[in-house]
Amino acid sequence: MISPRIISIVVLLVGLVILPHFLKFHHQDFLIFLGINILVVVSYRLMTLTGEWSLIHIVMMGVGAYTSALLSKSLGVSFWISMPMAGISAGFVAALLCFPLFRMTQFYFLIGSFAVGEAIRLAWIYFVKPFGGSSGINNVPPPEFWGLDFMEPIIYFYLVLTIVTICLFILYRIENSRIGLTLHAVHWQAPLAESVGVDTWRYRSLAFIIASLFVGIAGALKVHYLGIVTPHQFGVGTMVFVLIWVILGGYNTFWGPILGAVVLSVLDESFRTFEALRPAIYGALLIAGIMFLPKGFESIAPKVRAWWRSSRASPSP
Amino acid sequence: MTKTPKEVFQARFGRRRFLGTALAGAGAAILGSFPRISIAGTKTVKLGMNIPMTGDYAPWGLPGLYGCQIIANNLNTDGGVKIGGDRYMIEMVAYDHGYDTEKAIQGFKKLALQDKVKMVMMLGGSTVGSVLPFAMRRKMLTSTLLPSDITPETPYLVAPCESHPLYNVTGVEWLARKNPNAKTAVIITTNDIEYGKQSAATYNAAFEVEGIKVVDVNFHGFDVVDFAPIVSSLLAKKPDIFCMATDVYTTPIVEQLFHQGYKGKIVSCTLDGYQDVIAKTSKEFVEGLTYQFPDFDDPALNKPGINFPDPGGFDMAFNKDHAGEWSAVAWEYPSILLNWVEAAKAAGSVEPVAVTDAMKADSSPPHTFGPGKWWGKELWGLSNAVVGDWPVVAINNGKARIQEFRSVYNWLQKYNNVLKKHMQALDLRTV
Amino acid sequence: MALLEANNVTMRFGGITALDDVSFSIQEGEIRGLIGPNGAGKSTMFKNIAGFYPPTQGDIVFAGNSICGKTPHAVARLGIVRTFQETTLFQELTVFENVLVGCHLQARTNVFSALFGADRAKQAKAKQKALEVIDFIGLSDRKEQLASALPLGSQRALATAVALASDPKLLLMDEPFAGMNTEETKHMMDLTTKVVESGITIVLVEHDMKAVMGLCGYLTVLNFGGLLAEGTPEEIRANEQVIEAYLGGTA
Amino acid sequence: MELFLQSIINSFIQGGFFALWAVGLVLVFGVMGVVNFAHGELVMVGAYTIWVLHAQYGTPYLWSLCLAILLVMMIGLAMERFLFRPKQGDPLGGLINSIGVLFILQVVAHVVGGTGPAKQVAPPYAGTMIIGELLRIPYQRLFALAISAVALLLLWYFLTRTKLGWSLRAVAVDREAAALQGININRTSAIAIGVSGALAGLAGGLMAPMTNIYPTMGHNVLITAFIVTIVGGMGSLSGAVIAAVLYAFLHTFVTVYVSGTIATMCGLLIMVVVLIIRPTGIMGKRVSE
Repeated sequence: MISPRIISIVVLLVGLVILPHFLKFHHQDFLIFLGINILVVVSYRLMTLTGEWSLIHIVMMGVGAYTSALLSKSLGVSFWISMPMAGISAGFVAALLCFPLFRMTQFYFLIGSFAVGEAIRLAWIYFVKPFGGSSGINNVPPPEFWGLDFMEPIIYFYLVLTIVTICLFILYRIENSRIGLTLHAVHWQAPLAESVGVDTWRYRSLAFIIASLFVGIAGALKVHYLGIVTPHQFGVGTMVFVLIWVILGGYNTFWGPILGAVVLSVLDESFRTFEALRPAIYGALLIAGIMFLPKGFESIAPKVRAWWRSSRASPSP
Repeated sequence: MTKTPKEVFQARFGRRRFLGTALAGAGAAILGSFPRISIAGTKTVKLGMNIPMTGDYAPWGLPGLYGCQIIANNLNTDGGVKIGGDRYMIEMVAYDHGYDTEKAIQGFKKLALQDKVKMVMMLGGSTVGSVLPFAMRRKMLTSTLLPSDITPETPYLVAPCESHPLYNVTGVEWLARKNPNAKTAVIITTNDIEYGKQSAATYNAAFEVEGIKVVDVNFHGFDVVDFAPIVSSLLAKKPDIFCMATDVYTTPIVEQLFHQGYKGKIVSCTLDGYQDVIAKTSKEFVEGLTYQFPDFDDPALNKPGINFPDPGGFDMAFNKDHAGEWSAVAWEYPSILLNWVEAAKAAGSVEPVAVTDAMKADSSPPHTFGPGKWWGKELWGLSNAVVGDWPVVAINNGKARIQEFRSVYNWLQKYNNVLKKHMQALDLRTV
Repeated sequence: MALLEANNVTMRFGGITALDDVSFSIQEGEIRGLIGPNGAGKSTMFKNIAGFYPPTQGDIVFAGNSICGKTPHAVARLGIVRTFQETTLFQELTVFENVLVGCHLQARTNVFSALFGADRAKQAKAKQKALEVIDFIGLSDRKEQLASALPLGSQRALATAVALASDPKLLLMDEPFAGMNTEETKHMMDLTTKVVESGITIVLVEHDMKAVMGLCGYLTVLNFGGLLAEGTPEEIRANEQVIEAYLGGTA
Repeated sequence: MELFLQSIINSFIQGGFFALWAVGLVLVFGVMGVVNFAHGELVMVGAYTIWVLHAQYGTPYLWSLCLAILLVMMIGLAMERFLFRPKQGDPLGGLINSIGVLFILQVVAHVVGGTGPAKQVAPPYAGTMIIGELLRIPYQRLFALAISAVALLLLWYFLTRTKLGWSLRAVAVDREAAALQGININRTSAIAIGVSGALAGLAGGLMAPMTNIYPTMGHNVLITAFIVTIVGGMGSLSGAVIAAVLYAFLHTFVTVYVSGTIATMCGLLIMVVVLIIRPTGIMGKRVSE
C-alpha cells in the first residue's frame, strides 16, 4: 500500500518527463529556467524557516555561477565537478558571512545582507580580472556526458529535472528532520529554544549555509545553459522577484514557493505582449495577490479540497 | 528634433496621442501577433527585434522599434520590396527581454522558431552573449550595435551600422586639427566593459595618435546622482579637452562643466536632446561642442551616397508620434533593416544564410553614411563590422550641424595597433 | 558541596543597579524560593544564572565550575534550564512536538545523519523520552493537541515538561503560579514536588506566598537588588525587615 | 586646495539630498514598521511633476514644487490607506505592496515621459555664485541646499515641539504603549507617510533641475537612503541626518580621490561594519532583552 502522496509525486515526475515533448519553440527554455528558479525559491525558504529574510540569496547564486564558470572555463574542470564545487563555494562564502550577518536580526539582517550582497556584486564589476567586469564571463562550456548534446533544451531540461529533483528531495528531508523542527523552534521562540540547549546562532548559520549551497548549484545550472554569467543577472532586481515568488506563493508549506514561482513566471511570460506596460500589470497583480490571498497561493489548496469534499458529499442531481 | 519641449509635450498629450501612448505597447503587440492581411500576390517577411523595452535599457530598444515600424510602413505602402521575383511586405516582431540574459535567449528562440523571423536585431552586450551559441548553431542572421561582440566563432553576427565606439576617432581627429595647440585631455566614462571601457580605449588611441596627452580617465558607476565631485576632480587636472565617452550622463556633466567654469573644448560621443543642454547652460558655452550623432533633418544628410531614404522625412515622422524619445538607436535599427533589404535583394532570397552571404559578398556594403568596408579581423578575429565614413557634428549657434564626414576605415587601417594596445591595457578582449 | 553558588553577584544596567553584591548557595535536591517585592532583582538573578547576560561583577559557580559569560544553550548543556514568566511555548506546535524540541540535547543531529536517517535510533529514543515526560506531567491524553489550545494550567505544566525534557540538574521556574486559580495552583504544586522527588533541584521565583511557603524548605529574600534575608518559611514569616519590605513594597 | 574646498561644498549639497531621502524612509519604518520600497519612486514622481508642470507647461517653478509636494503626499496617503493599513502587522505584505506600487509608478512615468534620453529641466535659478575665484556654487544648488535645510529644521521642530510630533515619536518607540495611551495609530501613520511623501516630493522637485529624470531613477535613491538610514539608526531621525552628511562626505571624497565604484563599496561596507558593531545604528536605541 503506497501513500497517495508518493503516487501523486510519481505522476508529477512522469508528467514532467513527457511535458517538454508537448512544448514548442522557447517554451522548453522557459521550463529550464523555471526549474532552476524553483530550486532558488525552495532553498530560500529553508533560510526563511529561521524567520530571517535575506536579500543576499541571489548573490550566492552568483557566487556559484562564477565559481563554476571560472573553474570550467579557465581551468577546464568538468561540469560534473564544477557544479558541486559551485555549491560548496557558495556555502563556504555563506559560512564566512555568518559572523557579521547573524549579529543582526529581522529588518537589520534584511538590509545588512543586501549591503554585503551588493558589495560582492560591485566587486565582480570592479575586478575585471578574473570576473570579467560588467560583461562577465561568456562562452562557458555546456556539460559533457556520453556525447549528449546539452545545448538541446530537452536534454538540458532532463539534467535540470534530475538535479533539481534530487536537491528538492534533500531539502525536503532536512526540513522534515529533527533539524527542521529545531529551525522552526529557533524561529518562533528563540529564547525558549536557547534555554533547552539549542544554539540558535549555529542553526541560523546552518540554514543560511545550506540554502546558499543549493542556490549555488542552481547558479551552476544556469550559467552552463546560458553560457554567460554577468553581475547584472544577480542584482537586487532579480532578488525582488525571488521574494515575490516566495511571499505570494506562501512560505508556510514546502510547496508554496514552488507554486508562486510557477504561477507568476507563467503570468509574467503571458504579459510580454503588453511590452512596456507589462511591469504595471505585474505590479497590480502583486497587490491584488497579497490583498486577497494574504497567506499566498498555497492557501487556495485547502479551500479547493474542502469544496471538492463538500461537492462530493452532496452530489447535485 | 527642432521642437520646443512644449510642442513635444503636446505632441505626446494631444487627445489622440495620449491614448496612443498608453496603448502603444498593446498596439505594437497586436501588430506583432497577428500576421498582416497581405495583398494578393505578396508575401510577408518577418524581421525580429530582441531588445529591451522596459527597465534601465529601454531607451536603447523602444525608439529603435518605433523607427523600424516607420521604415517598414514606408516600404509596405510603396508596395513592399521585390526579392527574388516575389513582393514582400515587411513585418517587425519585437520581444522585450528587459536586458535580462535569461529572457534574451527565450525571446530569441521565440522569434526564430515561433515567428520564423529572418533576422534578429539586438542591442549587444551580455544579452547577445547569451543567444550566440544557439544563433550561430542555427545560422540565424543576428545584428548587434556593439562590434565588440564579434568573435571568430560568430560568422552570422554582424554589426552593419553603429561601429561603437570606433567612430569616435573621427571627432578627435577633427577637433585636434581645429585646435592644434590642445595638448591635454581628460576622459569620463562608465565603468562597464561594453560601452565605457571600449570607448575609453578608443579615445585613448585617438588622442595618442593626435599627440594629445590623456591626463586622467574617470570610470564611474551607473549609480551617480551628482556629477559635481567627479567633474571637479577632472577639472583639477586643467585639461584642454574634456572628453565624454558616455551617453546617458552627457547633460548633467556638461551642466557641471558650465557651472564650474570650464573654458576648454568638449568632445562627446553623443549629445541626445542637446536643446536641453543649451537650456541648462548657454548657447555660448556649448558653441563648438563636438560629437558624432547628427540630427536627421540635417541638410548634409541629403548629399548623394547617404544610404538612408529621406532622413528629414523620417525625422519628422518619428517626432510626430514619438516626440522627445529620439535617441541614436531610433535610426540605427532602421538602418540595419535597410541593409538587410539591400542584401536580400542581392541574394534574391530572404533566408538568413543567403542574406548573410550576400551581405558579406558585397565588398563595399552600404553603410548609413556612405559606402563602407567589412572590418574587424585585426581586433576581434572576424571582419563582420561595417565601417565607413562617420559624421563629425558640432553645435553652431544652438544648432547641431555636420561639419564633415571622415573615414573611420582609413584611421583603423593606419592605427589599429595603437587601438589594440590601448584595448589590451584595459583588459579588453582582442585577438 | 553546594550545587549552585552565587558569589557577590552585582548587575548594573547603565545607571541602575539591579543586583548589588548578592551571595547565596543552593544545595542539591532542595527546592528554594527566591522571593521579594517587584523590582527586587529576582528575574535579573534568574537571567544571570541562565546565562542570558553575565553579571557585571561577581561569579556564579555551578557544580564546581564557573558559568559566568556562558550563553544560555551552553548553560543548558551543563544542566541548568529555566522556564519563563507567562507561558512561553511553541504555540503552533502540538504538545508532543513541544516536548520533543525540549529533547534537543539528546536528539540533536547533523545534516548528513538527518539525511540518511542514521540518527533514527537517536530520534526514537527522544520520542520515547518525550512520551515519558508527557506522561509524567499527566498530559498524555492531549499530546496531539496544539499548545495554544491548552488551558493556562496545562500550558504551565507543558512549559515545565519542555524544560524537563532536556533533563536538567537545576530547574529555574519563573513565577509558575502567576494567574492560576487555587485548583490549578494545587495541581502545579503537586507537579513541582513530583519533579523534586525525581531528583531535580528547583529554584523558583514566585509572588504567591502561600504556594512558596507550602513548597519551599528554604527561602532567599531579595530587596532593591540586595540580599535581605534567608531562612525557613517560619523564620521569614517572623522576619521584621521582610514584613517591612513587603508592606513598603505594597504600600 | 581648490578641489578640496569645492568637494566640501559638494558634500554638503549631496548630504542635504541624502537626508531628505532617508528621513522619509525612517519616518515610515519607525511609525508604521513598513519598509517602503517605493520611496525612491515617490522621489521620481516629484521630479516628473516638475518636468511636466514647469518644463512643459511653464508653471512657475515654486508653484510646481508645491504641487509636486502635494501630489506625492497624496500618493503616500493613498498607499497608507489602501495598501499599508490593511496590512498592519504584516511587514512582508506591506513590502510586497510597496514593490507593486514601485512597478506601477515606473510604468506611469514611462507613459507620461516616454522612453528615449532622460528628461531634463532647465534650472529656474541659472548662474553660478563665485567666491574668491576658487569656489563656484550654482544658485540652483544653493537654493536646494537652503530649502532642504529649512525642511529638515521644520521637521525637527514638528517632531520635538508639537503634540502631533510627540505622538509620532511615541508610536515609533512603542506602538502598543502608544495605542494604550489613546494615540490614534491610523492617524499617526497617515501623518508619518504624509510627511514622508512630502519630503520625497520636495527632494524630487529640488533634484529635477540638476539631474537626469527617468522612470527608474528611484533605484539609486532607495539604495542610498537604505545605507544612510542603517548607518544612522533605523529609528533615529537625527541619526539619519548626521549619517547622510557623513556618507555624502565619504562618497564625495572617495569619488574624487579614488574611484566612484570604490566609494559605493565603502558605503556598503561601512554600513555592514556599523551593523556589526552597533546593530541599531550610531544613533539608534539599544534593543534591550
